[in-house]
Amino acid sequence: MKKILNDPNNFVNEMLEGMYKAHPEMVSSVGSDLRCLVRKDAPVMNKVAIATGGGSGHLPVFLGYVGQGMLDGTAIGDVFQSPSSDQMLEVTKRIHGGRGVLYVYGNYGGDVMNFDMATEMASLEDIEVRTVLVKEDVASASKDRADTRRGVAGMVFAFKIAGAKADLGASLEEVEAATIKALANMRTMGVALSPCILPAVGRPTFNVPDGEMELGMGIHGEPGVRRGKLETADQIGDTILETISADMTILSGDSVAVMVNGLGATPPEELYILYRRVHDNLEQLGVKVHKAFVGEYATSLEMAGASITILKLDAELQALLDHPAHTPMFRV
Amino acid sequence: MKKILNDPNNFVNEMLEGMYKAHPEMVSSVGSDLRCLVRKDAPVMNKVAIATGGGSGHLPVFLGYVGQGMLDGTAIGDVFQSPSSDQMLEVTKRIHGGRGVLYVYGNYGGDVMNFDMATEMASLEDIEVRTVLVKEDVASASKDRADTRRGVAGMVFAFKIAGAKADLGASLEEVEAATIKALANMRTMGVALSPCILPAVGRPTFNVPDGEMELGMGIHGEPGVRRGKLETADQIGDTILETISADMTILSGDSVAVMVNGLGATPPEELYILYRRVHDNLEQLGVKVHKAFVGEYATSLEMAGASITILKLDAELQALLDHPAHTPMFRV
Amino acid sequence: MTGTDFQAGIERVAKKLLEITDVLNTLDAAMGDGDTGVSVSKGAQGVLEHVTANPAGDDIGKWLAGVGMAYNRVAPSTMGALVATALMRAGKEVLASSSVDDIGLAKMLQAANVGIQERGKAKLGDKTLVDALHPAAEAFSAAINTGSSLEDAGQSMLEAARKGRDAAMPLKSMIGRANWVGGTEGKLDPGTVLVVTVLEALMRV
Amino acid sequence: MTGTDFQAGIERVAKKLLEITDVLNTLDAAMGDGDTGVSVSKGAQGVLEHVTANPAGDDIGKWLAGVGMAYNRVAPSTMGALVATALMRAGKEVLASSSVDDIGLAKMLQAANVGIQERGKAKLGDKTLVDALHPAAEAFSAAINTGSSLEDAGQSMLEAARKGRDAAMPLKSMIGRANWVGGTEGKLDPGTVLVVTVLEALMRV
Ligand SMILES: Nc1ncnc2c1ncn2[C@@H]1O[C@H](COP(=O)(O)OP(=O)(O)O)[C@@H](O)[C@H]1O
Ligand SMILES: Nc1ncnc2c1ncn2[C@@H]1O[C@H](COP(=O)(O)OP(=O)(O)O)[C@@H](O)[C@H]1O
Ligand SMILES: [Mg+2]
Ligand SMILES: [Mg+2]
Ligand SMILES: [Mg+2]
Ligand SMILES: [Mg+2]
Repeated sequence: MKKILNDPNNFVNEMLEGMYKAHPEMVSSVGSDLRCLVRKDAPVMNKVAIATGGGSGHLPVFLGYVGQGMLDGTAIGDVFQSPSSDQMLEVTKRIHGGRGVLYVYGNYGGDVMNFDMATEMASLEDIEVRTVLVKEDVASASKDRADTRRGVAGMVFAFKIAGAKADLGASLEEVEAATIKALANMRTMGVALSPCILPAVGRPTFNVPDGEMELGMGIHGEPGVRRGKLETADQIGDTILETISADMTILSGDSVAVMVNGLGATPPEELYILYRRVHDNLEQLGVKVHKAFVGEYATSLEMAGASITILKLDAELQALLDHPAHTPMFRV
Repeated sequence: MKKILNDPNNFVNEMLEGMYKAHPEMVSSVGSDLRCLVRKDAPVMNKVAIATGGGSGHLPVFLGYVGQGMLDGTAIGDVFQSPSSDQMLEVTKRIHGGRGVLYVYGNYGGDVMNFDMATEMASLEDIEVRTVLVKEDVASASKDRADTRRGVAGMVFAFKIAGAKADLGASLEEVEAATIKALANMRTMGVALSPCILPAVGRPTFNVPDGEMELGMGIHGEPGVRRGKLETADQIGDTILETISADMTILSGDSVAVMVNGLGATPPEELYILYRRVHDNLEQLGVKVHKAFVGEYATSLEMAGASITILKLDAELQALLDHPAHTPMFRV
Repeated sequence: MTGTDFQAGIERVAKKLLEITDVLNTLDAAMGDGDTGVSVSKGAQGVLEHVTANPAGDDIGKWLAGVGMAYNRVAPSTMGALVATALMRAGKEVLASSSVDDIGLAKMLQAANVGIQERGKAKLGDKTLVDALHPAAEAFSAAINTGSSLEDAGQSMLEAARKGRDAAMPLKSMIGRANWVGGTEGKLDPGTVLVVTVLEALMRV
Repeated sequence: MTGTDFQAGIERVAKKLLEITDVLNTLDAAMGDGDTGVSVSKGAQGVLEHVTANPAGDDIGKWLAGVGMAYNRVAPSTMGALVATALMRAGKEVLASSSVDDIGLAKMLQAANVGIQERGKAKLGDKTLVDALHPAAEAFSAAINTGSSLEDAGQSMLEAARKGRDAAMPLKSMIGRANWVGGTEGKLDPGTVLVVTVLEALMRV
């Protein structure tokens, strides 16, 4: 194991302690529960609050995006494990600024069940909660089962859109609608080249042999659409873009945002090589890239690989994407 | 090899193409030589220009820091190889805004020789060039041979300080003096847990066995001070901070900036665990952390490991560190 | 049944679960991520601590809901949400009651069953703990409603749970993490084993 | 010697270097990063293309400086900077000249030697190409200055270079990448081998 750790059982809590110490001006915990992390200035009154949550191991997701113009708070669990509904409720109560709370998170069983429980409990406290599930991973299910798809890096775009809309003073319905629109116009697909190692486990929970890749593999090792020989960057970019545009119409004249996201161990150099091809392909289709995001936005510990997300923009989404944001690990 | 690549020989050029396509509003090349990358708005007239350069494979170093408030331009070579003096000269000519150019780069043989040649050629073109070498890696040589030390992640702080001072309209002498002051107050030390693979070579050029670490190893695999069993995050943090404070006095009441830098494959979670310890130790010494930088700032492809940089701040350095910067991969 | 009886039952279940954590881990490793036992042991331990600090009293319903939330707090994720939901829904049936009769017990088991299905959205045949729990709850209600003794109704319940567990074995996992993993056919689902164990502990088998 | 002679000499050197790239790589692999041959072959090829497109003319000095810059452009890094410096400094000695006599040649070799030492800051005994080049330049100058023929002076030069190369073999590398690698004692430094090869090619050995 190639990890800089103390007791693996303290991985999440010590990481959190580091975060609070590094960004004291931006984030704080709800009471003494480090796993409930909110904006320092929460609750922001008269603003719809945006909350998310899920397992640890995906930094900057989720904690890195808590701040002005993005998330108001998040509850996080052990590595790749849901937090409890209690924790979600605590975050919800703390960030509620009187205009309701929007839950935006990835479509994973444990997370959904716990957020649903938190929603029920919040309603007992007279806090209106709505939920938008992120499920933009085209590789995780066919189009007719699109409702069962997973949420991956597109989550970050969803946080950005929801956070900006809320920051502009929109109502809960309006924030929800903008986020739903963003998700309807967004698709992601990834490729994994190596597994990651859970600190408490100490060895990979799945495997990708050297020289092979798994196209469409999920960020916890969920199987993808094809295991095979490692292809070139251009082939990978072509396949992913083809799969995405078979699932969502992208037309000449469209304006898009592109995210080429590293899963952890893949260097930025390779992400730029991948972006190059995606950019060229889009240009050939007559599609304009309004903004490119190349880097690590949603990771799986030290997994090697990358994902590509395309978000089609209309005037509203473009303005929301460009709206300022200031968080520990993201800045517009 | 776990890499997303096309022809390994095109690694650098395709990465560059990706960068220009992703950040067209921020950077452009000098003529058709992609390896000479400058601010889109170069030359900025009546401002001292800051230039750097060196081998590829260290993103965000160097390209990611070209932009407002940091670097005016950079010449880069093949992976871990110096660019040519010609290229450095081209960058120098293009960014010169009439008030001289400061070269700020790491103390590596090939880079020094080529920058020195470029300096001689620039003087023939009546461009005044001064040089500040970054050599803050305490592990690379003993204090009595401090002049032979390597430059590593502290480079980023040096770019920031030089760039801010120049942005504020200072003269070449003043920018040089501020940068020299920053370097006198800065030390770095790192630990490597796994090697990296040069794309054109296809296998590691050095090795760190599983479960071992090399304390003080350089970012190209230069040997460090001790190879041994992988220690805990707290032990690593303690050792590095002790080594740094044995080399540079850090006193109660001092204010510092801290950078915990990932070398490539080490996840942000682990960097925060390391930061936690460094923060606590500094606090115990009565030292205030003015600002913490936790993330990937200077990498070695997919090497696992991290480095810690301490920069002691006076009022001037603190203001320069906080001065706005806006580049493709860094934002203040 | 009084609060004391309920607390004793919960403690029996928790202790029994602690004994089978290795079995659950092994079963889950073959078709999921190998952590069912880890998570269940965290939950069971948390429950034991919770009930020691908060013994059952006059309001069985509220107390049970508290036990569920305690489980979810220490062991969230899928199983934690399902257990908490089951206990809260069962508790809701007997809010403010200090004792529960056999009909009440049947209603509680059905409420837990329905709650888990609403929460987890798993259908019969998806190869989850529902495949054991649903027939068990049905059998127990049917027996109680037709006048069987608690003992007899419990036996039918256990039989139904075991049959459900075994009937799910040849199936393919359709939901949860096991859904990602190939080759689940022919393997025992840890959730069904857990249900049988819980019911056995309640029945002191 | 005229520009044509210089061009012929440069071409002989470049072709000879292309023949020993594998040897250089192997030597560098044992004590550096294994790329001396890669870099030298890039440089030699670039030089051959450059001199074909830009044949030597009336200004030998300027022409040589151009060849040096061409080498540095295609193969920068350590060796590229050293080669470029050597050729530019040698050229500076004969700027605007269309022919060079023996004393001029000695001055050129000395200028290259001094330039490389100024550029690279390696001292004698640091186990670099300086250990071969320095004694060679000294021997050549001494011979020419005491009236030896070009042929005889060249022979002393070659002998001194070979002796320098061999004398450096038992030493420990003190500078450059080889300085990072342990166990360099007893191994041939690729840079010294390169110097001997260059001088041999100039002498048509
Ligand atoms: N949606 C669901 N509804 C009911 N039971 C489920 C559901 N998803 C999973 N399960 C049950 O949970 C068990 C796995 O539990 P556990 O290992 O704790 O969860 P995880 O999948 O989060 O690792 C499975 O054997 C299955 O019986
Ligand atoms: N500072 C220096 N001065 C003179 N020669 C040097 C210096 N550094 C390295 N060398 C020579 O360069 C050779 C290695 O060249 P090469 O492999 O191209 O360089 P790199 O170290 O950049 O890989 C060494 O064998 C040595 O003779
Ligand atoms: Mg990483
Ligand atoms: Mg990385
Ligand atoms: Mg499991
Ligand atoms: Mg070499």
